[in-house]
Amino acid sequence: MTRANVDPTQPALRAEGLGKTYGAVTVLSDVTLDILPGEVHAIIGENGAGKSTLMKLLSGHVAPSVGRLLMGGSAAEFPDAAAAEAAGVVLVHQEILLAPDLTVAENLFLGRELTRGPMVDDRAMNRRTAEVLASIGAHCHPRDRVGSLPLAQRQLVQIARALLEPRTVVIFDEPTAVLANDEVAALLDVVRGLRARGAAVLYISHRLDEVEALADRVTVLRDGRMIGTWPAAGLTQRAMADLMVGRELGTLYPPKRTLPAVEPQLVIDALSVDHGAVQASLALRPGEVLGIGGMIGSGRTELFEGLMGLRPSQAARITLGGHEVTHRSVRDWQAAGLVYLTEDRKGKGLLLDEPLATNLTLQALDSVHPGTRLDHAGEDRALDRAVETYDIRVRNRHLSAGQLSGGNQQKLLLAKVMLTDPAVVIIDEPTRGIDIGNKSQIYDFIDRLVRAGKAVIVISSELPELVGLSDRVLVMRGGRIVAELTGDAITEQNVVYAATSGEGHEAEPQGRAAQTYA
Amino acid sequence: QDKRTIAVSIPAATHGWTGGVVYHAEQAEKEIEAAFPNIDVIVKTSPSATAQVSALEDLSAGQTLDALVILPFTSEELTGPVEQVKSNGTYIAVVDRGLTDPTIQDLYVAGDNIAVGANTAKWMAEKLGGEGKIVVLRGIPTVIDDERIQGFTDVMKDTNIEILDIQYANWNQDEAFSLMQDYLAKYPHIDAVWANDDDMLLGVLEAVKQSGRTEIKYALGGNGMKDVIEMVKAGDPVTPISTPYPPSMIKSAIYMTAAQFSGQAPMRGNFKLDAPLITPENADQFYFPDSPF
Amino acid sequence: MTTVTTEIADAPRRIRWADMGPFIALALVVLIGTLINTNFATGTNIANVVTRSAFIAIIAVGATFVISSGCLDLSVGSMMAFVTGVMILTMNRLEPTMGANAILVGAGFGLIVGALCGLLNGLIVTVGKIEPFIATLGTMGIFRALITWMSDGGSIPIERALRDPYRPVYFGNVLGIPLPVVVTLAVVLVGAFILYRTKYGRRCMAAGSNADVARFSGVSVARVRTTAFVIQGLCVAIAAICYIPRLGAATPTTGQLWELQVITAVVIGGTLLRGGKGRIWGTVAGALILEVIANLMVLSNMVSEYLVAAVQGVIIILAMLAHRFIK
Amino acid sequence: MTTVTTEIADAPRRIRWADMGPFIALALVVLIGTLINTNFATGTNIANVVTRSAFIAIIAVGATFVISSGCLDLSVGSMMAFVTGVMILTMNRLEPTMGANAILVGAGFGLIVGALCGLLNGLIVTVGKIEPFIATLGTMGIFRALITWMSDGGSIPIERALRDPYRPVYFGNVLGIPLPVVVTLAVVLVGAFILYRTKYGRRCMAAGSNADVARFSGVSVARVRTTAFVIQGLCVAIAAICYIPRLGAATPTTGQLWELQVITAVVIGGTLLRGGKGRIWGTVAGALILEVIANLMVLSNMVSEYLVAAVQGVIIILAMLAHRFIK
Ligand SMILES: Nc1ncnc2c1ncn2[C@@H]1O[C@H](COP(=O)(O)OP(=O)(O)OP(=O)(O)O)[C@@H](O)[C@H]1O
Ligand SMILES: Nc1ncnc2c1ncn2[C@@H]1O[C@H](COP(=O)(O)OP(=O)(O)OP(=O)(O)O)[C@@H](O)[C@H]1O
Ligand SMILES: [Mg+2]
Ligand SMILES: [Mg+2]
Repeated sequence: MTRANVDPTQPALRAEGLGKTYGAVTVLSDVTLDILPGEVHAIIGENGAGKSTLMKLLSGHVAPSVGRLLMGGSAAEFPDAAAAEAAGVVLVHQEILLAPDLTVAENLFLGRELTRGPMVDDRAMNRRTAEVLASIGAHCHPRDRVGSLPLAQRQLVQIARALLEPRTVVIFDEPTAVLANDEVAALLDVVRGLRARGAAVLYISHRLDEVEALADRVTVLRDGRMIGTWPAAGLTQRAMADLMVGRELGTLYPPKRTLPAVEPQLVIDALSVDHGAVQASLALRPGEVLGIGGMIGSGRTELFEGLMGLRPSQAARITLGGHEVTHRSVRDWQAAGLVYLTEDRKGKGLLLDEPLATNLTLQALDSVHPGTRLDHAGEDRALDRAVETYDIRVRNRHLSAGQLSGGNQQKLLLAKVMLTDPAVVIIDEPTRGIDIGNKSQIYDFIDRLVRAGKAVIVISSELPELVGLSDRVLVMRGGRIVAELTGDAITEQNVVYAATSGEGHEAEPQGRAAQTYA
Repeated sequence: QDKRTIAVSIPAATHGWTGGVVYHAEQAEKEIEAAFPNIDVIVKTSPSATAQVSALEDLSAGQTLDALVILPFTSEELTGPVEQVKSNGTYIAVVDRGLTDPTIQDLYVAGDNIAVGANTAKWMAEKLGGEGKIVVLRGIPTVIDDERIQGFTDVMKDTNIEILDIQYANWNQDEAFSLMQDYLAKYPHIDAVWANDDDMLLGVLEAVKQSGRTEIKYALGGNGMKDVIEMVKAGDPVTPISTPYPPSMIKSAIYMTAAQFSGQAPMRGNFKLDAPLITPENADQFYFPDSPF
Repeated sequence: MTTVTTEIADAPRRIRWADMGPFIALALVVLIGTLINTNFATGTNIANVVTRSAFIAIIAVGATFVISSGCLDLSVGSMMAFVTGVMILTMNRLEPTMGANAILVGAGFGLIVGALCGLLNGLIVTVGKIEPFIATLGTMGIFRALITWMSDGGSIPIERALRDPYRPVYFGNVLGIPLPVVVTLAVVLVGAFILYRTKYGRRCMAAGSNADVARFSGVSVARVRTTAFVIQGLCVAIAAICYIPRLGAATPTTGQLWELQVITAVVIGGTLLRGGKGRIWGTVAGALILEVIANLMVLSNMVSEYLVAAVQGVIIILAMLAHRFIK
Repeated sequence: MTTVTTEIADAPRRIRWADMGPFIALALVVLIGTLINTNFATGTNIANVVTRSAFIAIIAVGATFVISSGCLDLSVGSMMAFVTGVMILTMNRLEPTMGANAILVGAGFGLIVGALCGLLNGLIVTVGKIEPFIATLGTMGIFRALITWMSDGGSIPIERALRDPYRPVYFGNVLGIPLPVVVTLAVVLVGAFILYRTKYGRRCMAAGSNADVARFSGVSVARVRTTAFVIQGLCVAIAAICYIPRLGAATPTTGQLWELQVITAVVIGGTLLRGGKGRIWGTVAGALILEVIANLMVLSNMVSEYLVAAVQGVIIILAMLAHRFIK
């Protein structure tokens, strides 16, 4: 597609009176929206506001209950996602949707394989895949099996899949939630490139800095309704947040605490994890938030999954509360008061087909149900408490976990892990997909935990969060812990520098990342 | 004249011989119902002992049976259930395998599986002059198979004939073919083969033919399958005999039972079918070109 | 805002039509049976059919656990034959010294053997990490060979002296309800309690629904699955205890192809073959459907004996289709 | 940048040890065979074993498609018997007018019947939306009943006049390679080409790996799966064509329990039973492993005839374990 035959005043895609109801529940009503070619149009709103639902309606993944779509002035109907793609509208999902057993290239070209005669042309597809991957800054190989890739790489593969062909409308639903800084920066460049080529881009993100840096116009959704559309130029991040939430927001991060000088609660000595971490050592004190920074693929998730016994690993010595830990399984750790919250809520966190209460109590079955029988009343009470504490927006307690919005799933996952009443919590990407209004609630919650003498490890790819929350930061690179930052040394620049500099790494990503958050 | 019901319970047609049983039972049903309008014959097949017990319950639950003709899967398992049926005054005719309590049987048409094995063994031992090496294929692990093998090995014990090997081929032509190929690979010299059943014999012959081995003097089966009797009639040098174990014994039993009700001929007692050798001379008596078996 | 969201709508649980499928299919089959054959709806016939379905139903309750937890057990039919054989041999051995008490001791021993057989399957699958289909196909061969070997290819009958005292276990009744039906009910109630009302049941479903999520939630998937196989083994042993007085012997063909019937009953009952959803009562309906169809085949004279299997196949497919359309 | 990435794209494919599992297991079994029995490694024996494994191997190639696409087919054994029966009847009917050409026409007709049987399975599964396990269990009963009915429970032999011209198809050879082996090779090569080198193969794996993803990528999962069943039907018909000259008849026992052997071969070969990954060459290794084990059971004198099935079960489990450890 070239810019020449695009009329910038004629909407590439127009929604008229779009609405969606599930049973008796209306999750989206009366949305009328123009998406112009050559603009980046951001959609913001709280968790459960209906953003993902709207995107699914626009891209043929879900059929609207009322309303219609127009493309280039004439009515468009998408019976399924493939039809929408054929018309030039593509959605990059909030959740990963790829075939795990196929390679990266096979996934990218699924349904539109290149052929030479009767044969698929793997050479050409691999080459083209490598180009697209490089253009968005992904580091995986066209022949890698998707199931073996880390979450962030899978997200990049999804993005690459959407960008393989020229598109009229590209919709990104929280594309950066699982990405770290350098990937984010590369992706923002890609989005700008799309805009420059005249594509219409719809962009959902809870990282308002990205929205500010990128968007031409901003549409705000609240409780399934459209609040309005504004040009981005006049909107500050704070103004956007206020529009989303409908009230004034306080400060995001709690004030830093003073650390008591006590013996460490958790000591890890030389833990190595297969295909992950190398000889990692760390100590965690009660009352402390320890941040773990690093780029994607630096082995942060692997290190802690190894610690939990979820991956093959070897350690010289690990102690918890002064006692050596010899047998490491999630169950044993939990009994000793340590829990880990996964970054992959869909694959490893929640049973998507099961009801909320079942998910909530799965990890804490023994404490929620002290007797032999399941205590359904107690379970319902626990759900009520969790809904209140974590502000989970659900309209019906019989929904299955998969029917919650992404952010609300994340809150449910947090509630599930916290139900075990742990003394040490390891949270991998605590606010992934959570809206700005709720973020501070989760930060406060972590603050309260450590003030009560518990200890928290936060693994985060979101630099402001890492810096704003941590008392101490360890930075990983290539599976090793390469830096420890304390006090005033905890800055975004220092984290980025430690995560990227050194042998084997070119300095370029650092520059780009620093630039994004400057 | 009141209506009489004869129920016939037999194994399902899972291999050649039971297929023959089903065929003859259905023939008998047609013929008798045509000949005696007051007699209703119901033929039911069952794939297992458990299913056969169920079928007996089903048949006797809704109606009073005047007679039951049964070819039991196994003696032990069916004795109790048949006794149950008898307690309603039903006339019981048992075919092939006798019940463990013979007093239940009003009529018993017996096949003699031990004789099938023993007669074949005697003939083979005599022809081989009491010397030689042979291999044996057996069927599905059941009483019939067990009795035949027992009859055969008991006779062979008193000779100098060495049984090189006995393995299961499940009364299946294919498995018999494979097994015979393997026997041939394993033993450089085999004087004779006994396949315990004509279905398996066909597989054996094919394997021998393919191997081109000529030292095998005899390959014998049993049951009197149509194709094998044709070979006997033609004076085949390798398969000059068979032993009858005619599936038509079910038909005989049904006829005898029907005779009971047509009023003229009370039938009680045991009728033992012998297992005489089928030779080129008498083969015509055992040849039924229209039978599927 | 907060008040709105915390007050979760406590909408009454809807009756799920989808879950009624197996019962509707059962009703349909029974209705057809009543229409085409007058002997079908007689008390004795119904009692016979229900009593008989006890074996498959009891084993299928165990299979519901195994399948919900994300596995499959093809060895149940052979295991049934093996356990039956071991029990009869034990009872026969003990009879001279203990008399009728040999039945009790033998049954207890059978339960232990059943549990151990299940444990073997479970360990091969979980510790050996072998696809359940292959692992249990292997043990299916093993159990079948063992019973063939124990019976020398013939049969293992129970002592005459034990027949009469043992008889009521299949042919007796409590307040008019046949004993095997009582046993089945007990097994089903206990099974439903474990699957729906205990922590183990939760973990079982979680393991089948998404093994990774279960692992990350501290559920030992291996232990849960092994336990499911042990439950399966116990159910097989219970079925064997009820089975012996009916036929009085174990043979190498006992329980042949029951694994297919069991799995069919479970799946017709609405349990997902890929795990994560178990329907104990549906399983029982499934077992009854199979038995009623077999019964109708015997009662009606419409099809050639050669074609019985075909008609059964067609009816099963039609029942599943009907069930699908009701959804 | 572009030069760098194209270099990555063309990097040589790494040898994956995990994928070598079935071949290593085969080599192991053959090695053990050679060691424990001197008759094993003789030319005739090897030729026999390899030729015999042709049927299972050919059918298992089709099963690899069905399983990769996320389904299962339990009806292959019965379908094989049914197709064999239909082909023989056709050939016999045509023989008086066409002579030996009846074989060709009959074979062609068999291919059509096989494809239609596969289509039936496919449509029941995809249009009827019935769990493949149940759907094909139903058609398994149907096909088996049809062959029993066609043969009146006896056997359907091929005309004497056709035996000799047809015989070479099983017993003949090309340059010393038995014809069934040549046919197997052809089927495997075509199968591997379709599964690994065509769009259809890609989509088949995608449908098995994640049906939802395939669907929204514009892949018609129903069509892909139906096609897989048709391929399975064609493979069954090809196996039937090679099978007839071997014994010259179809009986109700033809192909009995082959479905289990076929699935075992596929899984031993490294294909995932849950779909998404297919290994055609591994499947062939799996079929050979099964046949070699059966052969060794007969050649060696170590086990009682009663226990053969047990030893086979143990060996299959051990082979899978070995294969696991190699990984
Ligand atoms: N299948 C469904 N059945 C019932 N309710 C549903 C279903 N799918 C989504 N919903 C509801 O629709 C609402 C909007 O969800 P949506 O995923 O669009 O939110 P979102 O704005 O994308 O939120 P987030 O920022 O958390 O991703 C939620 O309350 C969710 O529970
Ligand atoms: N997380 C788990 N994963 C797997 N099995 C479990 C788990 N927790 C308990 N079990 C097992 O489930 C069964 C019932 O669980 P329950 O929690 O009632 O037992 P428990 O007495 O609490 O066990 P424990 O004292 O070992 O925690 C027991 O056999 C127990 O060993
Ligand atoms: Mg969303
Ligand atoms: Mg991570």
